[in-house]
Amino acid sequence: MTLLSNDISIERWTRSSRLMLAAMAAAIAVLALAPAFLGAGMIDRMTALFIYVILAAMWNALAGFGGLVSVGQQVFFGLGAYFTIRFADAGLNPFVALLVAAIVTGALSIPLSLFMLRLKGGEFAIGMWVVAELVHLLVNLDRLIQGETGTSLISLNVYDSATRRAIIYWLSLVAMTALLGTLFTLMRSRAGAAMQAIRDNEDAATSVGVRVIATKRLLFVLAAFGIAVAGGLWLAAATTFQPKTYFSVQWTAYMIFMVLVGGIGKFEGAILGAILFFVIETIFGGTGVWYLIGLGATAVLFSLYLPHGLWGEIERRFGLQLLPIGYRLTLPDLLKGKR
Amino acid sequence: ADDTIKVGFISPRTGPLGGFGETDGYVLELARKALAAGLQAGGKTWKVEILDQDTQSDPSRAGQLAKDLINNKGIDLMLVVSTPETINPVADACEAAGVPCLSTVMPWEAWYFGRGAKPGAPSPFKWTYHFGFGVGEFLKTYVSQWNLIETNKKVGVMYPNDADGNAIRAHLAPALSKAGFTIVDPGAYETGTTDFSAQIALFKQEGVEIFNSFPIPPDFAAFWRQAAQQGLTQQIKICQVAKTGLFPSDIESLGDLGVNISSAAYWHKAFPYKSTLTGVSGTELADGYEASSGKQWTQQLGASLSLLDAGFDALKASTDVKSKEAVAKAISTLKTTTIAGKVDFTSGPVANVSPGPVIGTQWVKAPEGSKFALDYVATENATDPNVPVSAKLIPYNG
Amino acid sequence: MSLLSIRDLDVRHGLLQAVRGVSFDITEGEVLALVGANGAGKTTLLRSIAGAHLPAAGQVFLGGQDITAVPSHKRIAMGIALVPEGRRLFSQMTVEENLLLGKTTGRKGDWTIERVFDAFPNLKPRRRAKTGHLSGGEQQATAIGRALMSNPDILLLDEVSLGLSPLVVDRVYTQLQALLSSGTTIVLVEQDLGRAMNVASRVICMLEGRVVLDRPATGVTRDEITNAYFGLHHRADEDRSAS
Amino acid sequence: MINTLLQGILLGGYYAVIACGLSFMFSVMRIINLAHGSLAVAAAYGLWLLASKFGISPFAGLLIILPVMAAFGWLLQRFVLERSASGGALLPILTTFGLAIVIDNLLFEQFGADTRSLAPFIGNLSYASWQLPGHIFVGKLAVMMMATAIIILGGLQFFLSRFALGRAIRATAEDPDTAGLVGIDARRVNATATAITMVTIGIAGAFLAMRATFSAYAGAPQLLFAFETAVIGGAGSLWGTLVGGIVLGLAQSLGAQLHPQGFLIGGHVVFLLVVFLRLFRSGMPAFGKIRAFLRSPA
Amino acid sequence: MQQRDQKGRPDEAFLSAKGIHKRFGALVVLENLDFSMGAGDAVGIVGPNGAGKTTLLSVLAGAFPPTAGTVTFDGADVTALSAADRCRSGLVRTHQIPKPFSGMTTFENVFVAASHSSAASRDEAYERVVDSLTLCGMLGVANRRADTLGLLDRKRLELARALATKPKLLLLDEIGGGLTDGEASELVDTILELRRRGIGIVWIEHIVHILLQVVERLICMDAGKIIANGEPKAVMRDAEVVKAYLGGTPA
Ligand SMILES: Nc1ncnc2c1ncn2[C@@H]1O[C@H](COP(=O)(O)OP(=O)(O)OP(=O)(O)O)[C@@H](O)[C@H]1O
Ligand SMILES: Nc1ncnc2c1ncn2[C@@H]1O[C@H](COP(=O)(O)OP(=O)(O)OP(=O)(O)O)[C@@H](O)[C@H]1O
Ligand SMILES: [Mg+2]
Ligand SMILES: [Mg+2]
Repeated sequence: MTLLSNDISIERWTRSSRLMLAAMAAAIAVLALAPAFLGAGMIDRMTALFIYVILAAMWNALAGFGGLVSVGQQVFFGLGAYFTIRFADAGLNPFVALLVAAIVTGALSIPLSLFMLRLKGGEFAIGMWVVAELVHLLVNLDRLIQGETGTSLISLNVYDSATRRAIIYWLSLVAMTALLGTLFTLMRSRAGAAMQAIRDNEDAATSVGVRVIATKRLLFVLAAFGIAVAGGLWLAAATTFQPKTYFSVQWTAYMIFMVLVGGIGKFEGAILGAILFFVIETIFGGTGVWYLIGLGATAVLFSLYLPHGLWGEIERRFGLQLLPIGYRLTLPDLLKGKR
Repeated sequence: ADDTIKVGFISPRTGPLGGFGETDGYVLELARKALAAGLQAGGKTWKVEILDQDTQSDPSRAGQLAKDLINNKGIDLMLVVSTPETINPVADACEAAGVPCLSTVMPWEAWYFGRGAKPGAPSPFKWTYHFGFGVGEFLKTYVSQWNLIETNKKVGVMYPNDADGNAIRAHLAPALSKAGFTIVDPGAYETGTTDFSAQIALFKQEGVEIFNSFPIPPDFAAFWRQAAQQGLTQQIKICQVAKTGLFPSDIESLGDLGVNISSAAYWHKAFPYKSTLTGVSGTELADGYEASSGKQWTQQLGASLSLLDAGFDALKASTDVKSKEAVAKAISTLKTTTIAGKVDFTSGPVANVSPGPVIGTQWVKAPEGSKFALDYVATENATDPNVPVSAKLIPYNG
Repeated sequence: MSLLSIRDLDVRHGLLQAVRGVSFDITEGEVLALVGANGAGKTTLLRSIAGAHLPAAGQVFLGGQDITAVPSHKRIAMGIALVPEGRRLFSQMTVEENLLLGKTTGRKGDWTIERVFDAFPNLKPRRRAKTGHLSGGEQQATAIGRALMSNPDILLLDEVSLGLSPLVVDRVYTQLQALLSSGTTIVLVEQDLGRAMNVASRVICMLEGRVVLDRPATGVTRDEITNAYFGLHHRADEDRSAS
Repeated sequence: MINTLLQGILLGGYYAVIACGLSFMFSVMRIINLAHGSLAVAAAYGLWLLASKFGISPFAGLLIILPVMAAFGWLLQRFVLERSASGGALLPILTTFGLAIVIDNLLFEQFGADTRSLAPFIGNLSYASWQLPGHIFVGKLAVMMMATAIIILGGLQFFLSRFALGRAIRATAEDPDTAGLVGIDARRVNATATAITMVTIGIAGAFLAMRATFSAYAGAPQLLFAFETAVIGGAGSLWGTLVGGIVLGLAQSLGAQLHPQGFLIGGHVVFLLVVFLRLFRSGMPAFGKIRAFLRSPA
Repeated sequence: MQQRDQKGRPDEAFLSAKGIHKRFGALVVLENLDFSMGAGDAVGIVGPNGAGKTTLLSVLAGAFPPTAGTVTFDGADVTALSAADRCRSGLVRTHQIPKPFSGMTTFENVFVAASHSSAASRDEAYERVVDSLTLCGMLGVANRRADTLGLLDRKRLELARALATKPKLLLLDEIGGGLTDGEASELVDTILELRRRGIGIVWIEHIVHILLQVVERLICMDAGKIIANGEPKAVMRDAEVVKAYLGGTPA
């Protein structure tokens, strides 16, 4: 909290939020040790969970914070995986390839943003989807990929299954922590405030000095990079790259679902949503079609009756804010009355 | 427990590929009946548990399921069937986790090279094995099938840009021209295309009389209707498709255009073999299914059962069913005859692969009074002479 | 007897209560000036009379009939028409189309497009123009015309002169005078006291959602009203009386 | 070459038909309906059911399906879209997205994985054609779709500009709150508009099923084509939709000419090109309107 | 005639716009318009609805480019600069229809402005936010979400946000519209305080008597042209102005 002249002060942290950060740090420390005591199955599932969290957080950053609703984020998921295969095939260690792939994808998203960010609303949402379809088709032209059949990251076969599983798990954990951290710091920075401003009213934001496109680009590129990492990790865990799977709009469907259920525009919401999605999938995933029907129905119901998601509801009910990105002005009593 | 063998069985039961898995319920039922008394292996009787899973036609889900079976259910052997979208992710998961895996029903080239193996180089796969047709079989079948009637030997081909398509284009097309056919290839197309005027124009201009394609059903339907619309079908004497036209529903949805389309079957109820696991014969299997489901038999019945046959033969043959190495070894040396014919891993074109037959067939109008609209008849048997030829090939436009 | 009567009306915007226990009656042919500071609740009150914003408590009676729960589109058929704050025209549609929309409920009466154009001659040449491209004055005229097309018994006018140039304000008020003579009952929200007092037969002043003054226009002085606002400021008044 | 162009244009007729419902809903209720494709497929299944189980010709079947669709549209608006639309522009996207998933999988649950088609039930119409000199074949169904597109779009255009209900719909689209103040029952009007949309979707579904095969999951690609058409044509302007369809159809056919895999690529590339040209030539009022419109949800 | 001799001399022109044209499709809104003012001046703009006042303001502030013409500010040609960059160089506008960041609190609204114009440090930004909130009497609602503010506070917020950007020149669009006399004179006091701080003012307002308390120069626009420009009382008496704008009642 910052104290200003005439003892007006600005608060950014609450006690609960400090506790929360500490708790999260502890949780991550524990998770880091998990491979020591969790079974292979659990480790694989946890890896999936971390990847879901990344996806949710990134889509939430774009739509919830930046007001950029995209139906085409799968393009970065697919590219992350594709470049991983490409670089691995070129002889890079698969895990190095994964990182390089994400960086390349992030870099590609910069020129892409030059065009896409000029689009608004529906145009952007659909435009991104078309871009995803287009990139998918272009990737299919690569002989290595074998069209829709795809190919496999067999260079991973050099690791024995246990080590390989552990490495992927840790990578996912690190990636998730790092991306969430970056996002949080970003949202608490001036840029973060600017992003919310843009979401609320772009013209007004411009006229008070916010460089709109540049600010949006920040989010766009971060999301591209983050989702590309997720794509690479997913590939590492699954080994098989099939363009149809990785460039499927279903990934965006999942992102939307997680964010919507958790609470759009809420940092904690995305995480909560991912965990919920993970649990639902773990429990009902086996029931096939009905599981998917359930997902769809849940999405509909939430959008109708809990549009701010679970976390939004929690915030409203208990005024709880674990990871605040806002500012509170506290006045000395003498000023309070006056207005 | 320790006296139980656990076998995973993954197939697409629902989703766009659901046609392949539609009959698995019945086949698994037969298998479980046969195994009720347990399995004799290494002088011991084992309880057998088959854990069957549905990929919902989703490759990434297929991978997840495989992991789950391996990590949480502790299976001793993985069986997986039908299409690269199902088999490759599962095989990869098994290769990664070191669990023996046996599969069938996809061109083995797409399975082997498609997963990154390099021609000439030693096989990169230690745990995964595949049996069934490949390009070589298609070549034999097509050459014999297409010589059954008089044509100008000009073949218009539509190979999609996927593993099957690329494998076929790379290996089959040249061989066909060696066999005296002129190949007219407009180039790979992307699945999901709904307008083929360009290709159709080319075929008409070249005056092709044979047509050959490896499309997914929707692509073929779109193409074939447009071909009819543009007057191409009138000049086609043989329409030879694979991957689509496997199941009655694909053909029925084409209406009149579907009649007399030729196809190739990796199993037919006329196959003269008995299931090593259940002892049923081809016709018994087909009739049994039609009786219990009221639906027409499909070639998948035999394919899925042959996978179970081969899998359990391997387990029987293995020195120690509980040792993954031993089971993998047993597969790599497996020599048996399933309901779908010979399986022999000792003499494959590449390690981990045992080629199998695929016979020429045709969809014809069913005779009066039969339960179903179409009849699926065997028209040649070059890849497995034991299979009786039941009908003469009819020209498509005849 | 009273044409419209409001009983203990409470209206909320979420947590914030904009109108608190307001009650009053309007009799046929009355011209009521509703004044008060920004945020006093005038717009909210008018909107809830028009049914655009349902109240949290209290009733609205029209000719003795309780219409508290009646939605806005039915109230027009009953003869209540609102000219909303900030015009709210359908900017993608032409002047003529906007006026035609006023006829939706098809109430009997002698207002026709032509008569509106006679009342606001400056609209006639722009009848085919999209209202989005009209100047503020023309927009205001169209908005009033649209309300008139439904032949209302009660016309609610919210800040008709807001953002209009003096010349246009004059024009609008001349038209209003014509209306008054036609005997329509009018509730008028206006910040410019001078103008309000000229046309009104009665003045109600609101403060923070409550009615703090309710008098016949003749029996009240500007100062009483400005006091009621709590915003009295003499320099401002002198300039005003100068103009 | 001429043949290619002709096929491309006729293909455009089909795209125009599947797009016009989307474009109408887009412009009238500001709703980006992601369930559009799935609803069309649902209608297709309805027709298929009538044809295969009760031997009702698809054209007669429409007389049953379209009213059902309309009724469904009414309910959908009343109980789902109305509520979600009140929550801002983002929400309907999410709602309809969920709806699409539900419909697709319910259909799958009902009808399984088999690919279906109405072609067998309309004689040889699906592939019958007139032969023109110079080996040019003009598909009868294609011509029929083009005609339908023109009729539907023209009809809607006329209805919106000439009829009181049409005006009411446009007014409600612009400002439902104020529409109430002029005596329009916004809920009724929107429900009616959705019903109309559903009818067009029903027709789209019929054509989808007549010209090719469909399965429970066939909705998404149709949705994408519809979107491209609507946006190229400038969602909002109905005639634009027809132009959009033709542009898309031509782009795809020409793409296929250039490269066998160029069919879809051609369409997507042209879509993006059009959108960006519009951005940079934004001086043009027509484009300005479209953009203003498309941006309004933001 | 007045036009000529009264125009601010170009050498000391702080803000100047030359030959401004603005078209929306076919509709010509600004026609070959010249405007200039010195540092710290206060200029009022009046004119009939649709005269092009807001459009002129938008062109000056860079909301959209003019169809033709150049804008120079503080000795630099800013025609090509975006609104954001002009704001950072000290040229800021408020909106006729308030545009708050509705999802954020009043404080955050103003903080965005403070931190994205020229604030060096976060604390400096804070100081500036508190200062402009105090000046506009909004401390009391600092933590309220902007979408719960009433019209008056929304207008105040527009002003506060603009102030927080540390402007050299403020472009105000009808911030006095619909205010009561009391509120109006509060507003006047605020603006006069800004003048004392040496901030230049361009103010569009229909309520002339408020305007006259602040500006020393008045411009009257009509149909995209400047029809009168000079000492306020004189402009108010100008026959053309009376005819086009004031109507029967000259000040
Ligand atoms: N984006 C736009 N597209 C088309 N026409 C526009 C646009 N913006 C303004 N106009 C037109 O330009 C003219 C001038 O508008 P402007 O807002 O500058 O007038 P003004 O002087 O501010 O009027 P007021 O005093 O009512 O605010 C008006 O006729 C208006 O309809
Ligand atoms: N849409 C809204 N959401 C939340 N609060 C609102 C809304 N509209 C108005 N209010 C609040 O209700 C109160 C009354 O507003 P209202 O507009 O009725 O006052 P008013 O007298 O019309 O003010 P003005 O003279 O500015 O029009 C104000 O305090 C305002 O903050
Ligand atoms: Mg008001
Ligand atoms: Mg203006």
